[in-house]
Amino acid sequence: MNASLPLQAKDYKSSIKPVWCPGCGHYAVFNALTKALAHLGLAREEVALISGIGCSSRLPAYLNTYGFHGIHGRALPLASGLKAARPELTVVAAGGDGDGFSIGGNHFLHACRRNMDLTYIVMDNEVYGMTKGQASPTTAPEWTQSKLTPHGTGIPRFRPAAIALAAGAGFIARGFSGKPADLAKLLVEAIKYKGFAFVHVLSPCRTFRPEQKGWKEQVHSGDPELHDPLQVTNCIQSDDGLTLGVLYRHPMSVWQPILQHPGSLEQIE
Amino acid sequence: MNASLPLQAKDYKSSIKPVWCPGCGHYAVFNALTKALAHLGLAREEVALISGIGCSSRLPAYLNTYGFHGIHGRALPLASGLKAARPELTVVAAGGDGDGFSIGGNHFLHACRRNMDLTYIVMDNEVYGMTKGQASPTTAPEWTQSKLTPHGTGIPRFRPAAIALAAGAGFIARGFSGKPADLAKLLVEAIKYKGFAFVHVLSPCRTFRPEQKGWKEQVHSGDPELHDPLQVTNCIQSDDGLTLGVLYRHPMSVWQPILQHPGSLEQIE
Amino acid sequence: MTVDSSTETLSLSVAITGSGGSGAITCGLILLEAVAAAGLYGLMSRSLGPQIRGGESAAMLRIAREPIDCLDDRFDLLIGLDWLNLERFADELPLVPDSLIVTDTGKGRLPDCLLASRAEVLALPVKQLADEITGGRSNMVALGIAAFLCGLDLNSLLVVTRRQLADKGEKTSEASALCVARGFRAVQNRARLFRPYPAEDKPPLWNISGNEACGLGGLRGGIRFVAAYPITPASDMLEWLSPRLEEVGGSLLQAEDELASVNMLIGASFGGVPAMTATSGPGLSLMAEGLGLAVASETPLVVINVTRGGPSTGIPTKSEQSDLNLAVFGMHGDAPHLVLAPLSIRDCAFTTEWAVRLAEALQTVAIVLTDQFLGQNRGITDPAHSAKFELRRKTGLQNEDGYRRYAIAEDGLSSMGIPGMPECIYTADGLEHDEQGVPSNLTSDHPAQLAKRLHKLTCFDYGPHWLEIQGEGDVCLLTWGSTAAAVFEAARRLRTQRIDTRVIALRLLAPLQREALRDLLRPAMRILVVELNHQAQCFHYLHAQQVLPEDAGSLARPGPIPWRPGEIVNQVLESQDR
Amino acid sequence: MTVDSSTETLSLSVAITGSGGSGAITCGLILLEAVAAAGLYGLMSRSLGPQIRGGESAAMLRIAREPIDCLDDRFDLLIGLDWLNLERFADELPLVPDSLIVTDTGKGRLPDCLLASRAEVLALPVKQLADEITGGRSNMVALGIAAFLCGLDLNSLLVVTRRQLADKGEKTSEASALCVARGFRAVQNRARLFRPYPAEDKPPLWNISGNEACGLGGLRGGIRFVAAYPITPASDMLEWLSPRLEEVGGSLLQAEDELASVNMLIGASFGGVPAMTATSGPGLSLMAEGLGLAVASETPLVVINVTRGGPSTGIPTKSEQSDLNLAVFGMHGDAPHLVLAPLSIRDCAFTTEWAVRLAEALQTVAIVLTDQFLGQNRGITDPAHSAKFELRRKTGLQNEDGYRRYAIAEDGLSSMGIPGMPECIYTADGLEHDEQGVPSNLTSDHPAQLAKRLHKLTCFDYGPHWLEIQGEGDVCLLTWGSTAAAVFEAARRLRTQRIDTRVIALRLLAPLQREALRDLLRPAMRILVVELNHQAQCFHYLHAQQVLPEDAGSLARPGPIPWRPGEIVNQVLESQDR
Ligand SMILES: Cc1ncc(C[n+]2csc(CCOP(=O)(O)OP(=O)(O)O)c2C)c(N)n1
Ligand SMILES: Cc1ncc(C[n+]2csc(CCOP(=O)(O)OP(=O)(O)O)c2C)c(N)n1
Ligand code: SF4
Ligand code: SF4
Ligand SMILES: [Mg+2]
Ligand SMILES: [Mg+2]
Repeated sequence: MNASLPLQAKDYKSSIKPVWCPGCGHYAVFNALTKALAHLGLAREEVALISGIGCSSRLPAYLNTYGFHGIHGRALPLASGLKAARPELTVVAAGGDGDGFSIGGNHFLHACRRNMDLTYIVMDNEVYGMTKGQASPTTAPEWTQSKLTPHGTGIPRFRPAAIALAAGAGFIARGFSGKPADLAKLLVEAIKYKGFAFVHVLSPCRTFRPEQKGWKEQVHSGDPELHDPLQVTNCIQSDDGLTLGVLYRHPMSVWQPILQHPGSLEQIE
Repeated sequence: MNASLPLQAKDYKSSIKPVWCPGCGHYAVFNALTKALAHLGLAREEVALISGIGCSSRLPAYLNTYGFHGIHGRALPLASGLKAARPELTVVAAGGDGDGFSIGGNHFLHACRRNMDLTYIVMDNEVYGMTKGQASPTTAPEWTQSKLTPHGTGIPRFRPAAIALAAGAGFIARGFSGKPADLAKLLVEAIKYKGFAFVHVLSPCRTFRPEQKGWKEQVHSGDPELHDPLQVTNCIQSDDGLTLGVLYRHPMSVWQPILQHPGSLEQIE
Repeated sequence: MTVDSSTETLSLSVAITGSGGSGAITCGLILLEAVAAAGLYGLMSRSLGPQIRGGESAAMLRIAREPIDCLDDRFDLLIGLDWLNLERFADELPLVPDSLIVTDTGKGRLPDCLLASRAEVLALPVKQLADEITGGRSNMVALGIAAFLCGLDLNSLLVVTRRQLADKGEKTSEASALCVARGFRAVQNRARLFRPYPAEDKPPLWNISGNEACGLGGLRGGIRFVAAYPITPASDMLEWLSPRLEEVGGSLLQAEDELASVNMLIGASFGGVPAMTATSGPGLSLMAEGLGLAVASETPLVVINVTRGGPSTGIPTKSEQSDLNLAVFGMHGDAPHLVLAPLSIRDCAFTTEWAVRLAEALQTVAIVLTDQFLGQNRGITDPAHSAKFELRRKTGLQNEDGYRRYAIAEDGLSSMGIPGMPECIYTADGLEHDEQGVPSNLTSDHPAQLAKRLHKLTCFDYGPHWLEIQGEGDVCLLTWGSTAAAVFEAARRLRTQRIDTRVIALRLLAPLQREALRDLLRPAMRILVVELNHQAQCFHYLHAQQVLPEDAGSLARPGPIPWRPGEIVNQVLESQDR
Repeated sequence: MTVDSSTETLSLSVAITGSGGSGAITCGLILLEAVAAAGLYGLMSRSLGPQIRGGESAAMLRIAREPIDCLDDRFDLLIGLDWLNLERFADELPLVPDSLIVTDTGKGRLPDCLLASRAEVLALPVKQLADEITGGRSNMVALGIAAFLCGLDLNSLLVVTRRQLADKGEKTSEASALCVARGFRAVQNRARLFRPYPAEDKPPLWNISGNEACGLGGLRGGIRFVAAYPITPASDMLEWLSPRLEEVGGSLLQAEDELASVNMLIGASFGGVPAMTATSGPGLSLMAEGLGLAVASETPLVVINVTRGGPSTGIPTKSEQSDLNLAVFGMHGDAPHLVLAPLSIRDCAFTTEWAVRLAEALQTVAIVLTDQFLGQNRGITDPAHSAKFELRRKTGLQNEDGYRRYAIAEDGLSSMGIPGMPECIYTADGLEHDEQGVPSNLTSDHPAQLAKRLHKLTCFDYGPHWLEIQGEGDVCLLTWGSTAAAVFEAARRLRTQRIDTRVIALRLLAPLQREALRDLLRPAMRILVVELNHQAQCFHYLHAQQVLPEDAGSLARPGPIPWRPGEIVNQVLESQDR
């Protein structure tokens, strides 16, 4: 491959065959991401895709960029460490709703606050796919299909956008794997945004939540992009969770370590 | 002591001398809590005070009720396990801003969502007192007195009330150790509330944040108690963090495990 | 082809494989149930491809007239519903020239790796037979074929098939029954590979997985609270427990992570309710700090660790015994506690029940090390009855001179106050404390409390359950946990080869019964420690405790495939030659 | 009273105590600096009451003409600014009839526990002397008294006092100087307890804590990224590092917890930047899962564990060596990695520098076990220069046939791709993988990768640094980490009693240099393993690795007080008698 030719979406794909079930929403997220990277014309070696554990978190190996398939719930700290050490790289973290909002909830909070220049994609299927169908924080309280919670969880859903906003994220968007072209555009915006960009993607689990094929009819676009946190708060607060598009974008000061021109060690000793 | 006489605040105090510095705000929280317990007339053996690690988390041993001084950041799960197993007890979790919002952030999120009938008191001094003065999530970004972050953290503060609301808490109040009588009242309300009641207490650290004595002049009361999440959201979003009182109270369905009348084990085998 | 030539255990091993959607596992599960109905013992293991769902799969069964707890070294019968991606399983499906391969005439050529075995091949029009029945499926025809060759009875097989498929609707179950009968008859002209004796008059056998047995043992031990976070291969234990806990008046809480779940257990147990969780390596790692708190505060709890291939995420769907180090040593500070390991699927119930009782009585943490092999495989076993231990937690005010939660007693056991008891109010603490529980860093309290927490475990009389022991001989095979079954069987085979072999299988790993074990090992000529991990963790642990002689040998290898009895026999024979 | 009768190390031990706000610690710190200025070696330890701030405190110093790294068994001089709550420290301040106690005539009667020692008592009007000077404070008078008795020179003491108090403003520093002079003169008529030789012509000594030395070693090793969560007694290392990292172009990130910090290190190191953190037991427990990921993905990183009393929250402000088990065994699965321990405050710099280089070169985790004693005490030591190791991480495309991140090489070391390098793009994984890094559960890949990760550590040539060894003899004291200093000194004392003693102090604990260590131990008659924990963790670990003979003995006891040399001498003598 001649590195000087612009790369196409397929050039960002590795030769490894995804383990995903046929019809899984994660395929479309994968495709949209490769399109976004191609659109941005990023060199593959300058991109790193960091994930946790879950079906969704299998993503990095399928990309032909640098990647780290870490441990459950810790994609964001791993990505943050990489970005702090190598600010010039494009660092994208990705994972599922269980990975990001259950075990990884604390890092989500603090990554939103810290506002490093990262993109975080959560492929939300409202279930733990990898471990065969338990309720996640975004699962509706009355969903009774998991044997672990046969009466439903009885716990109101976790609202990712509302939390991201309250925690201080400056870019919040929602995409849907059933609308891959729009999703690719959102991802382009997110990666371009200077700061922590959170992209919440509705990505159905064909196997454990077959009813999610209904999402196709339910998703809708929201108000024109809002910039005022107060307005957005109202909007997100009353949101049904199926509104697509950029929900919030606000320029914010980006945290990065103060990297000085290195002095000599001797002066310290 | 005759158990049939009503207990007074002092009866809830153990004989152990607090390790706190003279002038520490946590003394007043301790006193207010004993007053609240006395006011509620709770039997000491029916109350359990659960904490993590930090100056604030030393509280349980000073009370003459059951208590558990657990590990850093895990007061809420420990309290939740106790409450799930023993729903008839009055379970109060308490700790500091580091304990609750930094290492314990994930449990805070999920305890708000889960909405068990617990009270959670965070004594916020915007610093890690116990480990000698590092920045906590609620520390202002420009505070430069910690050698660990000599330029300040550069990270916007964590907003406990906004997060609690977004996460789904039904009772949110803010108290100040400088107004112990009001605080005792808030604690009574919180304990009486059926569900997860979060009480954010401004509790100055005399040693590492001497400037917090200024809080006395800065705190103020807010709008009359609001019940509509949207209104409250606006209010909390624009709040300066020094508004005292019950910020939000909303009746919500309380999560508790479905405890059946026990059947016999044989029928399972 | 002869019946049961390979072992003195009269057993037959059958594998059914197929690609995604072929139904090989369903076929295996019904066959296993039919085995049980025939009064035979059995074991079924399954192997899956990397796909999350619907990938190729293999059902691996072994049936026998005597109880069996491990797979054999070879398969006598392999039925392929198709041969796509069979290489994935080839290592797990050893064949010999004596074996029989059944292939579908419509599904093309056998893969070379199978042909290489020189096993006999029987081609049958499996799919064609199924297609002749409306709603018919190949896997049910295969079930009939397998059942005949296994010597099962058609009528009883049909009953089982209908029962197992009842919830799919009558149409499906009837079509299946027709297919089963057709498959059965398609091979009726052949010699059976196995001939069950007429079922004796014995209580019906159980069809149970180790995960279910652990759950049952937990309930019997008195567990009434579970908090957990899903993880392979432990989740199905939790799913089994959830409704059943409810039935006995307990509850299960799905936690946000393992840090939460272990601390929830501490809370519930502090509240007087026996508490347990199930997890696997990554979860156990996350629980380390919480477990240390339970040890220091003397709050009982039980963790079932269903070990998978490690380190890190490792191989989540495969078995290994590589979490022993973590289970024994994985807390900071000196934090003595209990570590146990069940020795078979059936023993999961006993060992867990015992673990719960010990944890309660000794006010400490018990970690039970099972693994994917024990946990997810199903066995047809003798019923596993409750051991009904008398062990209980000591609570309430016990002495006259006031309540001291951490009083130094001769047996190290002080009495726990339980919220609600007015006379023994205390604050539990992970800080070092004095007898009252008040934080202390005095030179005297720390050593005294450390000694208390160790002593209560070491001076306790564990009775005879800490090990299983079989045989006498110059060779002593020492093992633990899930490898025990293969070792027991290897020893039986060695004895038929006139090599007197003793087997010691440890159920209680910590505290190690040092003196007793040393005494047992003294006469042995050649000791080999058999386990399924890379760094010989148990072997080194036994050395750490100074129970092994200098020349003891180690038979350790990692997963993903469990030890097979013949492999152990070979290693023993080789080591004899040296 | 004689000078230096107790040991052949010509040293003097001084304690200054007082209640909250008395300034005992400031007094000690200035005295220590004055000791350095006089060209003497020194050590200062501090002990605090349970209060968060402002409680009673004790500064415990030892000064000597030769390098010293541990406290003595007794104090020669105890100065009490007052005697409130002295019982809290009584255990830590052993006195003998030879000792001298200085008490303030205005502060009442000596506590009985001190009188019991039958030490000489010198009553002086300390506070009165201080009050005569505007802004004068008792602790500065005490400083003068101590300095005279320690044989220091007044002028140089005044220079040091003024310099140390410069930031308090001129008034305070002048008042203090006046007090110091007054105290000095108040005892001038007495015999000095210690007489320094005239300072030789040697480079100025360093006044450094172990935590600072670890930080320095880290920077020298090449650490340019630190992520951490504060914890006692490690926080001050992080606070030392933060501004200095910046100066050398690196950065420090305060994480939300230890789960985050360890994963941040992995991210930075994956990015090619050497990364380190510091923590203590509870934090190390929380890092277990992340460390396993680093081992499995072969991503180098270093954790400095400043051990405190355990288990659980334990005794955060006191020292212990009880995290060895966790450090060596605390990950699930087979997860080999490096464990090191510095042998003195000064050695913290060397050991950490080495640890960083080894972790980088071997692409693994290095855990450095220091403790509260090494970390928070200050030593006056010879300068600790950089060892300037050549060891580097192997990166980039190394062979022609394409990039394989986890290629099986003879030395187990494959080359790391670093983001930005176009020719070696890969995905790091904690799932078991093949040579390319692709997840695999094949029977072949798992054992191969496990062997690779172990082999790279065991076949590496660590050179001579893995231990320090001194002396020859029938008695061999084997030790590790911070206890080494007391053992070295005990051995010197034993030799003066004609007991030939060899000391082996291990700096590299894992992988243990088994063969070399066995060879060294073969001739020893009587081996004793000395360490500061309850369960004799190192002793058992050495047995696990089969390096100890059956009859080796263990000298293990828990904190909170470190081993003292005389205590070891006594134990050795006792064990001889048996
Ligand atoms: C510490 C730890 N706990 C639990 C697990 C088991 N586990 C693996 S993936 C997963 C949840 C996956 O759900 P999600 O993140 O929503 O991803 P999905 O599979 O739905 O795409 C869990 C619980 C684990 N690997 N590590
Ligand atoms: C796992 C773990 N990490 C770190 C620590 C050290 N630590 C003890 S208390 C504390 C922070 C206390 O701050 P906060 O909760 O705000 O309480 P405060 O002392 O200010 O009242 C920390 C970091 C610990 N004990 N355990
Ligand atoms: S289980 Fe669900 S989330 Fe996982 S690969 Fe299958 S469809 Fe996708
Ligand atoms: S350090 Fe601060 S928070 Fe801690 S006891 Fe002192 S004043 Fe209170
Ligand atoms: Mg999901
Ligand atoms: Mg605080």
